[in-house]
Amino acid sequence: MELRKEYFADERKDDLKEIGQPRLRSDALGHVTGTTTFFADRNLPGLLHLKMVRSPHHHARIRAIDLSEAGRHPGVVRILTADDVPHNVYTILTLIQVGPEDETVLATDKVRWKGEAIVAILADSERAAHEAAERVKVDYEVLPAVLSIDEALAPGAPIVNEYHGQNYYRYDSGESRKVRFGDVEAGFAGADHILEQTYGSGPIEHAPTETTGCIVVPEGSGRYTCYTNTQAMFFTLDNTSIILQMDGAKLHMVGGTVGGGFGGKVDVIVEPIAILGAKLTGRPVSFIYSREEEMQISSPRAAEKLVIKDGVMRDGRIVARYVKAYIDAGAYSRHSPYGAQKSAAHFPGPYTVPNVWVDSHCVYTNRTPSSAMRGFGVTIGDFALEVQMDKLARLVGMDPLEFRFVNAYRDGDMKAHRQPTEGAALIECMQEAARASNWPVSEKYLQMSSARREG
Amino acid sequence: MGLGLKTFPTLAAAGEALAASATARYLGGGTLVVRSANEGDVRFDTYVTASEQALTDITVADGRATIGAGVTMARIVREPALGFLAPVAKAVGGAAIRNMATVGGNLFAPVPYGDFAVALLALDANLDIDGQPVAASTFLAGRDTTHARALVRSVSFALPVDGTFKFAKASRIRPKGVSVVTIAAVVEERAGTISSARIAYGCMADRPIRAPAVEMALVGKARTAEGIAAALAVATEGTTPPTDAIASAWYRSEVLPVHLKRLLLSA
Amino acid sequence: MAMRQGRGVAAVNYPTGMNLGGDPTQALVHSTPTGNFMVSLSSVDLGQGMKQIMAQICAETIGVPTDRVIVDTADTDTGPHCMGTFASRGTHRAGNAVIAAAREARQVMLEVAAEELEVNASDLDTDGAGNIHVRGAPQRSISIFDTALSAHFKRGRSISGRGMFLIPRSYPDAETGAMKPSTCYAHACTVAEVEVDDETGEVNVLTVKNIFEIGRALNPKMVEQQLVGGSWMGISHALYETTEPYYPSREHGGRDFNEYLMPGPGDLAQTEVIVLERPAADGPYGAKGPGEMCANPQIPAIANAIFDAVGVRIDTLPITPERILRALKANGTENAGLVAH
Amino acid sequence: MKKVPVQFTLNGEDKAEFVESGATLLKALREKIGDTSVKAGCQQGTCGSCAVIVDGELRLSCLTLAERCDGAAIETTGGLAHGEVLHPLQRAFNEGFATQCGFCTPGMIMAAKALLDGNPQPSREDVVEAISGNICRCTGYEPIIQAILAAARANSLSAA
Repeated sequence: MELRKEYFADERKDDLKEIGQPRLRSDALGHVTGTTTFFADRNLPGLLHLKMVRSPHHHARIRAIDLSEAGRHPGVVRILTADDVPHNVYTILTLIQVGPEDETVLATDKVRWKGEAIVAILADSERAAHEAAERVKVDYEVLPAVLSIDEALAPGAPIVNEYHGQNYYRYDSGESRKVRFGDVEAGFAGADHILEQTYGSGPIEHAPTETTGCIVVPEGSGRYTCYTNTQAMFFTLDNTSIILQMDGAKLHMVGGTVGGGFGGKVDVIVEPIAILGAKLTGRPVSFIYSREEEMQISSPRAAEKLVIKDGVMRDGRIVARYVKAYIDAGAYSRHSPYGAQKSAAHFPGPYTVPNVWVDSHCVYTNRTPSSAMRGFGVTIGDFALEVQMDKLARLVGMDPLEFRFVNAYRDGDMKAHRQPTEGAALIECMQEAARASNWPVSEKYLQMSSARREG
Repeated sequence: MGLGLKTFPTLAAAGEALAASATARYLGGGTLVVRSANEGDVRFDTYVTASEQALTDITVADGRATIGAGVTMARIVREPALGFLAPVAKAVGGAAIRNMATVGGNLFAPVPYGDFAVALLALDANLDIDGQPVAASTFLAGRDTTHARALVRSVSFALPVDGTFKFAKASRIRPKGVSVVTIAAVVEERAGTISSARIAYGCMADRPIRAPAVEMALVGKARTAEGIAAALAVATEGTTPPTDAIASAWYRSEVLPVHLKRLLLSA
Repeated sequence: MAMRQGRGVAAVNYPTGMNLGGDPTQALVHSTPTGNFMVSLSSVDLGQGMKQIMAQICAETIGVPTDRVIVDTADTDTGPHCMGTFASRGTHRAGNAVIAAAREARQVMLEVAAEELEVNASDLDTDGAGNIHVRGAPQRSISIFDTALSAHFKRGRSISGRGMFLIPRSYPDAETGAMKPSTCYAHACTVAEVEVDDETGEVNVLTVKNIFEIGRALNPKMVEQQLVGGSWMGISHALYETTEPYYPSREHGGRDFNEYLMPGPGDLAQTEVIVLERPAADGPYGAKGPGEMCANPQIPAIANAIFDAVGVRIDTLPITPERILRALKANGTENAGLVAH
Repeated sequence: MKKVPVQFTLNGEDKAEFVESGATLLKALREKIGDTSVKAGCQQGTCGSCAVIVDGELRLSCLTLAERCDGAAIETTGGLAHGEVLHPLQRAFNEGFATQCGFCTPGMIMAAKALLDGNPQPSREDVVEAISGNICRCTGYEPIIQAILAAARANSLSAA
């Protein structure tokens, strides 16, 4: 890695003693000696193993659940159902007033995605839990499923999630988070070229080497210590407190050393049910996702569909940008309404465009609920935007890098969401990229500055 | 109920134990069956294994090689007399898996695994099952039915003439990746033309298969771009490639002739 | 067969912190009797090195070496609230909270030292090596060790501080979308070179040159870790990753690390990382959040490079060999085309 | 559940335990003996986080039955350092910033040790091959490859 100190040198004092120093990581010694304690690195006498029975269907009504055989199976200590969960219908962003509550901790009358949790087996051994899970009998009435954004938004589509009443999240702004800036139709009318393209992506998994999980210990004090690899300690504590209707003072979350997160460990999924198990059995409980659960059950990055329509002038200026973004939330909200909103704020990218229209939709389908991942709300949008930029450059016959210089945002430029640009550095990154890759760029672009416009 | 391990001194005794219990599974290197147990497969409760010496023997004599079913991929890589098979064994898993995965297990490995079995098929290997020779092709055809619970003691094959054995595995990930397509070939040439050819594919059906149309089309031709053209044209004949997480059936069919061409024309 | 080469570029920005703010983090700092400093947090280290960076930030602010700072984090019984580690917020939000707490603790420390040295606290400075001295008169000094002992056992002072950082929540206007999503943005530009096998659609990423502007590299080696790892993940997203290869079909989803594809150690591009620093006005020592942004620009840069190499546009992620081959077989018309009208 | 006695050496120390028949070496090490340097990343044989060295060979403890290790010599990253003196690989991973979350690190170091034990001066290609069964999601592998090469160089210096 190379630090190029000559850029923005006048905005920075480089006289710090600890900051800027390449100190060894204090935690690395534990990592290389295998002594770092991850949540699962503890042995507890009497530990129970929690195994979830999951839906084999994308969408089905549950007619009946028969636990009689599973309950009698040797080694089974308790089976948890929705009836055991005090506040079974929840949503994770309740704490920041994003509703409605739309997801069941354990399914009641319906399952809305293949893999949805129905009952939790607590057993003395993993083997016994697996054996008992095979003996749970669920009677399903399979319902028509909606598996894509287009299917979900088609007229007459089956409703995925009744708590929403329609297959998209309803913002205060309506069916999408909107950004309206300038007059996009006038922009298109005056443009030399118009280019409309559609982009897409499949769901992506965080795939941390350590799977999501927790170990809960009921303490003599009546409290519950939960060793967890959550990315957000109090978020987990507070949501657990709501779901279990348990005073937060009874909960003690211990974590902070996580085997990779990438956004995959911000959903509060394993802790509430494991703590409930510990409460109802009085024994320590371990609920750790198998690798297959991590890959297919834990929330992925959402699949997205983006339609971008741009008006561009012969000289390379983008004069209008219209974006319709669709985030495939799967069956439940989790963090997706937030992600779609973040996506709306991100457009039109790091470029100054006078006329912008954005509609960002959070769409429900009968799929694994998606949620946060590294680059949440932005990664797929950036892919679409930057491929679009390349196409636009070729459309007007410009070099793709020079085309970006023409449109790059600078300090003081008004963004589409009506905040003035501050601290921009896109131009300098591109200047350095041109230098590092021997990409020929006209001198006038190399003289540009993010801090001020020429002339 | 839990799991248990029973170790027997001979394969025959292990076979009796397996025959006596529908919930017993033979344990070779563990890469398939222990994984199943870890993942919650409760259809079996007993591992059965045998410590018979022949399972780990390698004999190379009189132009023939016999490899015990318990021989690991790593042993094959290290065995000087089987140098031509080293690239095949190295194509299986990473370093740790190669120290565990066995020749016998590979014969049972479901698609997209089982690269070594592809080579055995091209080598026209015979399997020792209960002391009876069974052609690899026969075994593979009956792998899910007549031979589903077969215990393989060893595999044996005639050593190919130097330079006639070729192997290629296309995968998405390097150096350790699961197969898109795997091709093994034994191609003999005489006076500039192909005198005999045995071609086997992995991942072009639900188990390793031979490519008889290709073999026929190669005999009598030169091993040149023009010479193999007719064979490439029938490369996918008789194949029913799977679609899985690695590649679609369409993609496998499209790239098979490309990889076959590259393999056949390689030095 | 032909291996065809191409080059592509992409430039991006990325907001630091939770979208629309409203995401507080607190920190507490106190000294031990012998002048070591404890930072209490509930922020989570996912592997990015939060504990080390908070120690360096606290050390810089107090004026001690980093190895005299201990970070105790992610125990809800002892650490004050943090919204969590996500949205590139850890360093920015928790770092600011630690600075605020450390400043308060430093002030008490200087007051105690001032009483011992019989000077005004405002005339004192730290040397970063464990001592406090009168500014301009380094011989008039007291060690932080002695200062802490004095605070504890003689003067009855708690060398401690409380820090809180909150960017007030912004509520988007329903009609216009006027809002304040973030207070600072990191930037990046990536140039990627690829080689495409036009018979199989396979792509080798030959080089990626990444330029990242991240406000301030608080620990350059740790920044490098994040950026190099992120660049790899960007390549992985571009060409390999999905839980559902045939989306929207739910069939054939990967269940393990053999089926869920990511580049292996034999697939690595020659990777260059260059860092620029334009300090953020509200960043801890100017830092912005680099952790997410660093995995984004490679994706479109590679997509653009593939077009440059073989003339097909793949507008759906991941850009698999199959998608490229299908486009090549359709003579480059799949997805493509510049639909000018 | 039937328990069987198992005896082996772990990092040179004698261990004797009763384990459940059919239990994996991973479970025996972590739950019976308390060596939690061995990580359960997948229990499928696809991530390498549980890699240990058994009688000189790298193995996945998640797919190895404990009772088949009777009499074996087992090495784990947990026993690699001598007091405060780190193994050259541990030093190289630490100083080379080759760990981030640290979860893959013990298995990665075992894979590297198995390589260097048999091939003290590996090429980059040898290193890539040796760690190819070990997944790291944080680093992008390059720092790990560099650390292993650095450890090999340090070994050759100390041997000289």
